[in-house]
Amino acid sequence: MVDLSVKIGDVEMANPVTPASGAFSWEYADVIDLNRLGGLVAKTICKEPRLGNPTPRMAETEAGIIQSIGLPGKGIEYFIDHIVPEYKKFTPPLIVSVSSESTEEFAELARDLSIPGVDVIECNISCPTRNTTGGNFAMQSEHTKEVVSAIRAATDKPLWAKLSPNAGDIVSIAMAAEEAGADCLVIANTFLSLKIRTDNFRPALGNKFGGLVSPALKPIVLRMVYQVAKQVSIPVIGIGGVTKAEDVVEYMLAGASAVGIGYAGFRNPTALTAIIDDLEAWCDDRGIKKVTELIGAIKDDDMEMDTLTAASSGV
Amino acid sequence: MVDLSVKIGDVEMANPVTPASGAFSWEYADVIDLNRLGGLVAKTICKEPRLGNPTPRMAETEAGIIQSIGLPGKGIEYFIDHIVPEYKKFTPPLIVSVSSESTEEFAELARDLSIPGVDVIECNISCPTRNTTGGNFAMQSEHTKEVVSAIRAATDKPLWAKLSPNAGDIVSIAMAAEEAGADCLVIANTFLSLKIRTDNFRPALGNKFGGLVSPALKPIVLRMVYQVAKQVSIPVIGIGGVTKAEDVVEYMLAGASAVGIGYAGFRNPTALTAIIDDLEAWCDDRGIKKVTELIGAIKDDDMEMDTLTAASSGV
Amino acid sequence: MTDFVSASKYAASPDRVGEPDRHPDRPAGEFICNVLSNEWVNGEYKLLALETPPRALNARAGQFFHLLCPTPDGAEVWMRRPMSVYRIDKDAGHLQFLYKCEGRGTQGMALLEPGDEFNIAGPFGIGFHLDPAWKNIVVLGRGVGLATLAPLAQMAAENGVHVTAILSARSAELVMSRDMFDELGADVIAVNDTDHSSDVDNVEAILEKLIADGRADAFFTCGSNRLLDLMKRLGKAHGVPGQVAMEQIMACGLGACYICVRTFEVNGEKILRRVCREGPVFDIQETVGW
Amino acid sequence: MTDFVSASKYAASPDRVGEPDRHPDRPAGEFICNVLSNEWVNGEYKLLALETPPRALNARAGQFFHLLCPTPDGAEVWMRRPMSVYRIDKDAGHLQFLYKCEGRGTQGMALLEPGDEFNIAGPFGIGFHLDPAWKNIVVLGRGVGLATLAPLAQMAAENGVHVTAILSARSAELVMSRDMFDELGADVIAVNDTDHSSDVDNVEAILEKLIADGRADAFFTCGSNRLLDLMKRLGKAHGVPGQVAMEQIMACGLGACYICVRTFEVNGEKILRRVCREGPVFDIQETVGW
Ligand SMILES: Cc1cc2nc3c(=O)[nH]c(=O)nc-3n(C[C@H](O)[C@H](O)[C@H](O)COP(=O)(O)OP(=O)(O)OC[C@H]3O[C@@H](n4cnc5c(N)ncnc54)[C@H](O)[C@@H]3O)c2cc1C
Ligand SMILES: Cc1cc2nc3c(=O)[nH]c(=O)nc-3n(C[C@H](O)[C@H](O)[C@H](O)COP(=O)(O)OP(=O)(O)OC[C@H]3O[C@@H](n4cnc5c(N)ncnc54)[C@H](O)[C@@H]3O)c2cc1C
Ligand SMILES: Cc1cc2nc3c(=O)[nH]c(=O)nc-3n(C[C@H](O)[C@H](O)[C@H](O)COP(=O)(O)O)c2cc1C
Ligand SMILES: Cc1cc2nc3c(=O)[nH]c(=O)nc-3n(C[C@H](O)[C@H](O)[C@H](O)COP(=O)(O)O)c2cc1C
Ligand code: FES
Ligand code: FES
Repeated sequence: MVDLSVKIGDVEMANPVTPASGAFSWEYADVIDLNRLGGLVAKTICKEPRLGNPTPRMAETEAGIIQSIGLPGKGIEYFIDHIVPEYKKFTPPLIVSVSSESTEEFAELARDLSIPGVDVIECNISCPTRNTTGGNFAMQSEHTKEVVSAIRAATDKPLWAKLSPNAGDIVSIAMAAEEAGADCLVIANTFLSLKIRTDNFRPALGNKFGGLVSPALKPIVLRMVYQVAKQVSIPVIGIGGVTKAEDVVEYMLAGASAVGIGYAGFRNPTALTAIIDDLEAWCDDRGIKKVTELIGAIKDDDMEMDTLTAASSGV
Repeated sequence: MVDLSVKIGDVEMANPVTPASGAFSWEYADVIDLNRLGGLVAKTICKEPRLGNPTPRMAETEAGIIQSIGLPGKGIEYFIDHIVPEYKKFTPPLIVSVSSESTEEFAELARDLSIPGVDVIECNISCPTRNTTGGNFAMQSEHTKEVVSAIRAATDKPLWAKLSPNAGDIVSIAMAAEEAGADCLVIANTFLSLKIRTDNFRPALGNKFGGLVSPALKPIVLRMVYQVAKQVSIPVIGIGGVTKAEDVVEYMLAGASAVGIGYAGFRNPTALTAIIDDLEAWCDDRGIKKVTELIGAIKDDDMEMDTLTAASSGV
Repeated sequence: MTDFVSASKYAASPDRVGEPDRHPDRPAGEFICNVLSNEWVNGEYKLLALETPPRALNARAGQFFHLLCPTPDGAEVWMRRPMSVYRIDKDAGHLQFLYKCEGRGTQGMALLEPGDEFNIAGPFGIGFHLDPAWKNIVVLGRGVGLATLAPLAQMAAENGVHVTAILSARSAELVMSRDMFDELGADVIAVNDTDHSSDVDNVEAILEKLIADGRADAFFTCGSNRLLDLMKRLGKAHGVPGQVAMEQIMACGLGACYICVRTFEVNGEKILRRVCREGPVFDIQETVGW
Repeated sequence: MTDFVSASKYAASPDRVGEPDRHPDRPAGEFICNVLSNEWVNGEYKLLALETPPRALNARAGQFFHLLCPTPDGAEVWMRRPMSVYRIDKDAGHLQFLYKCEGRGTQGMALLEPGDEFNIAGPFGIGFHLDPAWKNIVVLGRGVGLATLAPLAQMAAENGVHVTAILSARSAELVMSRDMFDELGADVIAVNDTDHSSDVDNVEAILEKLIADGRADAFFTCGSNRLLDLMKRLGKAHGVPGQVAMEQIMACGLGACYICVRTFEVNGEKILRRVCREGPVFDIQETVGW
């Protein structure tokens, strides 16, 4: 039977399947066994309590949803006192996601969350719905470097940086995050989007803009993971459109060490554990002994086939 | 009956529905009446003959296709002698799309195509599949400004600039193109993507990367059109995921003066004229007298509703 | 999308009718049920009856399931749709939903035929609560709200609590669930818009009378903001406690995503609560109208 | 996706059976046809019969239609699938396709039932050409290639041209379309892998004999690269002209997108041609093997 375990830096995970921040909570224990997951990823927390964005917070689109939650939460104190203990009832490593609009506060958050029980600090520097312009640190390499450096200085915990698919040059931003001391890159957050209702001419979401979430986007994020994994030496976690075991394989072939899953868990509350089962079966069927063999195993060395030769071989 | 005509600068179009470059040719006259279209948009032409990219050039994805054609063509001389005359058998304005990797050649192309019969020169500064890094002028404002300025200096024809959705800051790039003298912004080209086959671990396309095309992407491009239209004073044409009349309306509400359609014409060869029929009926049903009333008509002035008030009104 | 996006074995993960329950102690699950019937109740509503795995039948009145609706048109329905349990028959292993055919999800549901499979997740949320001290309750519902309130009548009957049900509708023909309330021994008062008996004034008079007669130990409502406001006002004036089932667009249904929030007022302070987790049943006095 | 992404009236744009032809002079169209039957021919192939608007019946042997396949699994099939016309019955208004059930598109097609609607676009491409000077032709096909070659027999019969058909298959049971060739008066030679009669050597011997007997004024093939190479070699050696129908993945089917290119060699120069527009039928001598 295949060994599904993976290591993200020093963090050991039983398998490469984790939930995506904000689309998961310990409450999923009502339907699945959380101890089977590769990791537990908490919803992004901010320092002070926040209400989040106006409703409606979600609308269906042609192929997926747009959503704009706006990082509601009860602040870091409540989080440490009440939410961390909920997650510590389960065994997988706890990844805590933080967000702020200032570098200093980001560092404070990381420092204050460097407590026993927290295994990883993920800095969400890419939330497109925190404010309406969609601007965030991960849009520019300099800002990324600055904020990740500050957070790095504030904590000894493993530090993961969640990047934005809205950035034009994800590779430079990834390299900036690596240079600044990130231990892993999480690619990616949601795509800033807009839906306008043609019945009343109004934006479909209370916050106007929202993040698009859809299996349709997987090829874009996969390309980013591939490009980044070729350039950095820290691990990459792929997030975007994973709904089946083959998608996990595809991300790993592109260079990801693990994946995160959001939407699929809405559609099928049992999706995450089902995908783990399927991944195991998929590897076993092919005699793959360790799932880590798949990381970066894309066969692309001989891709420079010339056009005429390629087109003489037909379908 | 609604007046569907729109003006893009000085270019008069019978309606806001045009085909998208590369997904259309005069050969569509086999199935639809080309004289009904708002414009005729030729496939991007390069100066010298090009074979284009290795096959396979297309693969289906979860929700759409990725494709990588690589701008094959017989060069500008053949284009002027044989292809322009094919289009001139029809009445709508002819939009000619050009591409190059050098600023000088781009200007030469524009100059050489400034001939009678050509109504608009569209500079495709955003083709993601021309070379494998996906780099192109429209990824950066400075490059955009430089190349559009050079083209502007070379032609008196109306000049449209086709932008890239892979750019991080589309608004700055749009403003650069406007400043450089573009008469219209075409938003957007395709999203750089990758698909890896899990049966043989190889990229699904001969060129490795391809451009993702899918109705699922409409909310992203719509957001870009909305953001850009608020900032520039030249017209914007929205391209991405239009498959029905309501999508045309949505783009116009966001600020577009017209739309381009690619994928829908593959799926339904009669899609473009069907959408024109539907748009007319849609406007008539609502008593809209001129389709131009829809441009930028999104109701977003009062969008700053506070969270608690919004969430007390429920569904 | 089901199989294209999902691998073959993926679909096997939810629990199925007839298979042993692999997780008997989980409060909720994802279940593949068998459709028994799916008939029109009137021109707008259908009643869906399912055979479900036993665990799904632990649902209480006021709780809901999250339904993976089939496509009405060849395109995906990307999100589940929440529906209250309408009737639970533990002995037969049946569960019913009463639903209004509105948009794509419910139009897709309307296509289900006997023998089809249907994927439901739940039961989720907090249902209605009956205080042992209450002997007489008043249930006031309108439209689709009746679907949510109906199982409360079942619960009341099981607990020996008397129900007065005021059923409001646009016209007399559209009054739903009357039979079910009748059958369960409720006093039924049907009001409608056609003869103006459903006007707030008239319903207020009915409620005042019930309070005066000692028939209103608690109020329950769903489906109309106007009627909620009325019960809130009268409940406050006369000290009658009340519960309301509320709606909001949902994604996860489990409390994770914070998409389904609504505003409530608790001790003078406005706060947000998740309809799927802290609700869908809330204290009437804590609701905030608009 | 059909209706969700398309507005109500949108779907009305293709031409339908029974309606007057709005564009009689267009060479191709988008047609909504009625499924008459869709039966298994053997374990891998199905035969689909459609009632179509008259214009669709102008298709010639070797031309293809681009088919909007239904979903096999609830998810969209995003692109059309090209299929050669298998049989055209102008009098009855029927069109047939013979197809191999492979991936999602053809699996979706396999679900079509009599009475269903099916959206097809075409006829596209350049079909087979019969030179008036040719009295005897040789048709060599294998597997799905037979579907493409079969209507050529019909065309030959109509033009008084004699056909020798060499039908190759893995096993004797899988030889398809034999009846159709028989019926149209062709001499049929069936060869298969089981008894090695389909080996290139044997087929070569058969072809040599036909050439020697003056029964091979032209060659036609489809479905096997190995057999194409053989005909190319023999055709070149003996001066027998030949045509081959080729395949490539397609998007537009009309010549616009350049997705369907393949390499050809013309006057010593390698060039790309679009299978959908310059083909799918090409001069055998211009093909390039791999
Ligand atoms: C806890 C709960 C229990 C419910 N119980 C029932 C029930 O028993 N019977 C019943 O008929 N309906 C019930 N609803 C409402 C039902 O969920 C919606 O009618 C349904 O989701 C609409 O889906 P659609 O695809 O048909 O419509 P859509 O096209 O999605 O939307 C049509 C209309 O329904 C509204 N709507 C969409 N989603 C929801 C939602 N989650 N909640 C409320 N309104 C929504 C939209 O704003 C729109 O006005 C319940 C809702 C909740 C939250
Ligand atoms: C002009 C033309 C005529 C054809 N006529 C017939 C016919 O009469 N009967 C028949 O059974 N098949 C025919 N084909 C092949 C048919 O188009 C493919 O088998 C079909 O598209 C596969 O679709 P799918 O969804 O089942 O498979 P997919 O899952 O899309 O692919 C399965 C396999 O089919 C190959 N394939 C995919 N698309 C094409 C394509 N456009 N052409 C060739 N191979 C493809 C893929 O590379 C893959 O190996 C023809 C192809 C062309 C180009
Ligand atoms: C409702 C919702 C809320 C989200 N909230 C957060 C969040 O708080 N922090 C974060 O880093 N990402 C958040 N995301 C993004 C997801 O973590 C993930 O990046 C995205 O959904 C793409 O993955 P998917 O395609 O598997 O859904 C959220 C996504 C959704 C759908
Ligand atoms: C096969 C194909 C070829 C394309 N070729 C070009 C091209 O030559 N020039 C160009 O500017 N855009 C090209 N595009 C992009 C389209 O013009 C358009 O921007 C894109 O398809 C998005 O629109 P859609 O969602 O309506 O398809 C091509 C797209 C496709 C699918
Ligand atoms: S629907 Fe996700 S928190 Fe309620
Ligand atoms: S399929 Fe588009 S050119 Fe052939």
